[in-house]
Amino acid sequence: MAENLLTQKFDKLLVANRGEIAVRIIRACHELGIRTVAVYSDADRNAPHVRYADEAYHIGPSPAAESYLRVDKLLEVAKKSGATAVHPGYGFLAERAHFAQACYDAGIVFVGPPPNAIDTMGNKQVARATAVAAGVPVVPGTEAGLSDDELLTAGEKIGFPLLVKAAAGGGGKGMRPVHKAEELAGAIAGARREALASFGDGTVYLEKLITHGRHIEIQVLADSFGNVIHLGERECSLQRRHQKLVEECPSPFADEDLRQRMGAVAVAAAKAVGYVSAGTVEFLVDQEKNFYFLEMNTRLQVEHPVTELVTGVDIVQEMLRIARGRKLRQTQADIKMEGWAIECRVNAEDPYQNYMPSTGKITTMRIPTGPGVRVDTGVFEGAVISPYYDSMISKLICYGNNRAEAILRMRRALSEYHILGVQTNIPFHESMMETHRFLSGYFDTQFVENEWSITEHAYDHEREAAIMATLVAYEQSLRSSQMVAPGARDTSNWKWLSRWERLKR
Amino acid sequence: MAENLLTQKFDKLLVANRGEIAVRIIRACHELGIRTVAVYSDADRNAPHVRYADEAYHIGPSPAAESYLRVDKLLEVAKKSGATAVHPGYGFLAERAHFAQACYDAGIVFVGPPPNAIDTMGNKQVARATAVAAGVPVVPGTEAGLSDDELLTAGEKIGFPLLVKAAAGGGGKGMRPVHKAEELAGAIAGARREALASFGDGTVYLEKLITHGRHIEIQVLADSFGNVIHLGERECSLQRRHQKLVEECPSPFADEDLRQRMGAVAVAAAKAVGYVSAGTVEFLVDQEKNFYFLEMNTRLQVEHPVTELVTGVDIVQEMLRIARGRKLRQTQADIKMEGWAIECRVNAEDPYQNYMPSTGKITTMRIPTGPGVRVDTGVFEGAVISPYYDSMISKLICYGNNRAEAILRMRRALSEYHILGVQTNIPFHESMMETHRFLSGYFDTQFVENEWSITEHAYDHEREAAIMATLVAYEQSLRSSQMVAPGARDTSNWKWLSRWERLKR
Amino acid sequence: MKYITTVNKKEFSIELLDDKQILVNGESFELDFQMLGSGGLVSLLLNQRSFEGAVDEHDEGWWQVLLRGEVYEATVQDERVYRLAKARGELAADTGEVMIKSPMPGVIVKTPVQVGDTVRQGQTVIILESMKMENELKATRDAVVLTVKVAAGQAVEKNEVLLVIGDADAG
Amino acid sequence: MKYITTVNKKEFSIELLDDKQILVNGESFELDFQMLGSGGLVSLLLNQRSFEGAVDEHDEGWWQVLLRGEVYEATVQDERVYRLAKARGELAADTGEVMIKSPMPGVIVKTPVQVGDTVRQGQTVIILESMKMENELKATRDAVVLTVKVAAGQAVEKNEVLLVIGDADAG
Repeated sequence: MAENLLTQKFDKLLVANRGEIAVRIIRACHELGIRTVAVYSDADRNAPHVRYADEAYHIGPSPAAESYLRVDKLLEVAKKSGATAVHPGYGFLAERAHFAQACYDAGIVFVGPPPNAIDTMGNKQVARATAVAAGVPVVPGTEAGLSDDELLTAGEKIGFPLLVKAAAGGGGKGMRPVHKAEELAGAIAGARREALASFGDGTVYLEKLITHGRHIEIQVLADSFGNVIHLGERECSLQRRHQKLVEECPSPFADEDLRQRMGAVAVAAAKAVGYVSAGTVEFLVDQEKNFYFLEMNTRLQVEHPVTELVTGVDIVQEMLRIARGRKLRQTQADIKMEGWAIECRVNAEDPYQNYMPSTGKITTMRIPTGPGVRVDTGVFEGAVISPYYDSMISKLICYGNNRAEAILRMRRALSEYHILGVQTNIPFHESMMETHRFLSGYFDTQFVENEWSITEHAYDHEREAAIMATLVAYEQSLRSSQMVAPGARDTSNWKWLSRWERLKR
Repeated sequence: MAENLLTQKFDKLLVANRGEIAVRIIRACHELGIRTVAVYSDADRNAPHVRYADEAYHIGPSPAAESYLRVDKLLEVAKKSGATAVHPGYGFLAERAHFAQACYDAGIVFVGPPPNAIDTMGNKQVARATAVAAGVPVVPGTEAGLSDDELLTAGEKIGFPLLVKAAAGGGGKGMRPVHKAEELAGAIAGARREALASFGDGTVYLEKLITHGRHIEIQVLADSFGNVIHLGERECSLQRRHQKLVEECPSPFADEDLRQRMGAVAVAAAKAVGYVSAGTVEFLVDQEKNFYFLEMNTRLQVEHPVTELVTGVDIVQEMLRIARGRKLRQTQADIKMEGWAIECRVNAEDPYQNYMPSTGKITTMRIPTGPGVRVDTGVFEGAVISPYYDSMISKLICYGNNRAEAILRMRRALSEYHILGVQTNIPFHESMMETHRFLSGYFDTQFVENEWSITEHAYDHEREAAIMATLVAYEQSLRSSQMVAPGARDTSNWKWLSRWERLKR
Repeated sequence: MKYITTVNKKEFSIELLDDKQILVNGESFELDFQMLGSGGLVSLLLNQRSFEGAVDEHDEGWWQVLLRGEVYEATVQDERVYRLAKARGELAADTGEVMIKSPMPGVIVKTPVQVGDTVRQGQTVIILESMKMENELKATRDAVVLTVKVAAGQAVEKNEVLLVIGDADAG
Repeated sequence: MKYITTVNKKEFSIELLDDKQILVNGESFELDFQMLGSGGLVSLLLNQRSFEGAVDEHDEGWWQVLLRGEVYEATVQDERVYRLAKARGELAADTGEVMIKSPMPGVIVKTPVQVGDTVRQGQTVIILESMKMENELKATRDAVVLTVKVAAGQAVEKNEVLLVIGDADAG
């Protein structure tokens, strides 16, 4: 039995999260007959997770620090509602050991790993040491807590390019690549500033930057009886500012040998920390297929669906079963990868303006459907995208018998996906799905930032765009100038009439 | 080579249909890089198939007879647009040999079987004779064209219960079950009347009614080189007035032995008519697992998605490949059935008022998403459901590793599915997914009509319903009596304000 | 505000105390009610239990609520109006005339009943063909046929009154 | 009605003959245009070719069209207005002041430029922190910094003007 981890049957679970992942967890519970309790901030009263759950409790103002990060309020709701388990999702409190511990102390099942596993993997330096001890290869670098001067000297030793990373960091926050010695001081300052803002801790360290490295990660599942298996790899090299944008399973770069070698190492890493539940070990893989341990995410991953589609394993349901004290249903031999899945993260951001986050009300939303298409989303028509939370509002996942089929399906689905009222990066994805480098599978973690630009492309439909803008402008001028003769309406073929009618209704 | 069937490469295809199946075909073309040409009647200018296609042509007024059934207009559009292939979908001209022939004569690829195969299977009597000749078991009955008196005598011989069926019939139109001799005359009259109205042909015949029979069908794929395989069975016993409501793959009643025996017979039937493309052989299966040939549908079937999910074969894409003159990519040995899929047909009809068709404008539509959920639909928010076409507006298909998982997922998805503005049979499906007989898999083609009632259930939430109705009525009275104090708005928690604002915008 | 709301013949006395408190048959509940858009979709949190439903007024004072896969018919009346109505025995219950309307455009196939016939609830009174199918319209309660406004072969519009039933003495 | 519409610096002269005919740079097209709902979604059939797009006016006279995965910036002007403007050399082209607005609420991290500085298109002029990320706001064209309205550490609202650039002589 893992230390300070309670695993037992439960029939009511509190979802300590919001957005698409809260919906994803509620759906899994619904499919397992587990009743669900949602929590919401002022901004989220009408959010789908509140409407899909069996119960919903308001826990405070919109800022996460006053709602979704309030352990006391969450435990109070669990007590009040009689929920005997908590799923943290990702982000927020998912990788905070004190929350897992608080659940344990309150006699509540925490759907995740034991606190000490979170702690160990949460601290980059300890994680690194643990990995080394378990025989997991790591990237050369410094320990944390050095002064700026010490870091500058260490930088020279490691050599450039290198990375400045926040000790408490994650998701690329407080991370800076440095290519020349003279850039180092500025990068350290910037990283410290961002780390302080994000984690209240400005401690940073240095790490050798593997050029043309790929980000490939291994999904692991571990039960509370010490059984650990892996569900193969995910290719996550398409990133911007270390934020993943497109993920796929399997990786076009990995072969069966690399898969098994990485899988074995990932399982070893998980075992080294007495891991339980679903987790992900992230690796940096160089051109020669050497791989280095980056970090272990001790939680459910945003991109888990691509693995679900290819392995047929419902990862969220497995997490719940494991937390209920069940043994893993699958052995490593049972895990077969079939077909190909790709996920595009739809963010509320403007790809034409340096991916600036975009806020506002979603006026129109049309979700793609049909064969091989899955959408996980937490927004809806009429939803307001606020600046309080992450800009990732939806995940579009497409499956095919092979990579080409998956890509063609993704193109089709993207062309059907309309989200109006806020800017989204859907055009980024449509353009990426046409890019030769992506199609050929030859890309690395630097590709999006350094070698690719969405604005490169041919604008094939300027004339049609001009006509659309002109006709809408014309229609608007008609309305504003009240030139709408009731008689004209019936005969006119232009549908601004229906719109007009709608406005009057 | 099949007679009067053209198979060759094409890059632009005309979709001679509307609604969800037109969208389904356009998606498959999109995924294969084939350009698409849509046609639309007055009622369908804004329909998704018009918006998803590369080109769209108006072909006439709303009644199908003046638009979607006009062979001359369709061929004219094909010529004008340069489309060198036509996909008929299902319904409309899909099983009209003269249309397939007209395409052939015009040098256009018809994505379907040769005209003579359609003819043979289209006439119940000839189909029956062909089946018998091919060694396919059939249900005892009379030939068509007998006088009422002759039918009355024949009825006595066959014995009751029996079925009165229209020779030109299909989909249960012009079909009547008769349980006592004295009901026969009336049933014949009713069937003739309905057959005349539906097909302009009042010819009927009699057939023994197999009690507790199940409707199980076999999906076949045949290329133009004589290769024929089957993709296993579909369970379609849940019907009302011989209209399928729920289909699943595999059948909870079929074992591997029955599957292979039925598959072999279906392949034989297809070969007997020189079949090419996707087709379906429908069987009636009795409790002792004897099966009888009902008919062969020489077209794509509404319920094809459940087979796609379980076999991994994209049936529409395969139809297109076959029509392009390619050999089948799969042999029978390649076809593996994995997991379980269920389809619920969402019809615009009122399950609480004898399934009366419902027309009107869809004011709100929320489509279920997430793992294991597929929706094929041709409607959208704002769409008007007209009386001109079929009432089936959407198909909800759920997949799981086994039947229980698929059912639980379907329950979850149905609870998320909202279509407001018209009545739908979603409540029927939600109730069916809770029914013991369905869960246990013990049902036959009579179950829905004779042994089951949606109104049987417990109304668990009368109080909440009363509160909802009251609060909406209250809100409405506030609005109508203009009691909206601008000041009140900001403070009030009731969201009629946003609605109010929207109305004013 | 106080209302008397009837659902499936059950009466609920509902009093809105404020926008967070409601009295139902004297019992107090914590409440958060939201209308989502203009399509009739509503979200109700009642003592923290979450209910999503669709509310539609399909006739003056008659409401239809779709909730957790079941359809509830409801009448909502201001308490004072309700008392008056009750006093005059004019509740929107099983009394008075009922108009059997055409739920959609179609053609009348058969009118199996004549004026004066006694019909029982659920008995077929009109056969209407639409979408190429014959649909049977049934009496919504036990009553007497007061008027038959259509004949076989006649084309009818949506919501057109086809037949009126009621009590023998009425009409 | 005749319009001069500019997309990506290309000019189109667009004349609406009737609701089925349109002249684009003198060339005639068959047209069927539909606005779908009120969200800006439109469907255009141009000589039977089908285009679905989203049209949004993000500033007076400035339109954004999302079409087949690409975003087009367009200005639409009545022909007469256009001629006048041209005569006065006041086209909504690359002249005049440009206000750099905050695309969302956030906190200013850094203002790397001062009044009087010459900036090139794409040069970073403000660093704004929002959604826990640092976002660089860039100059939309070559110009001179006319005003800097914010300082590091300052919280700003959506659409708040942070900085104004323009021609040296202007402002």
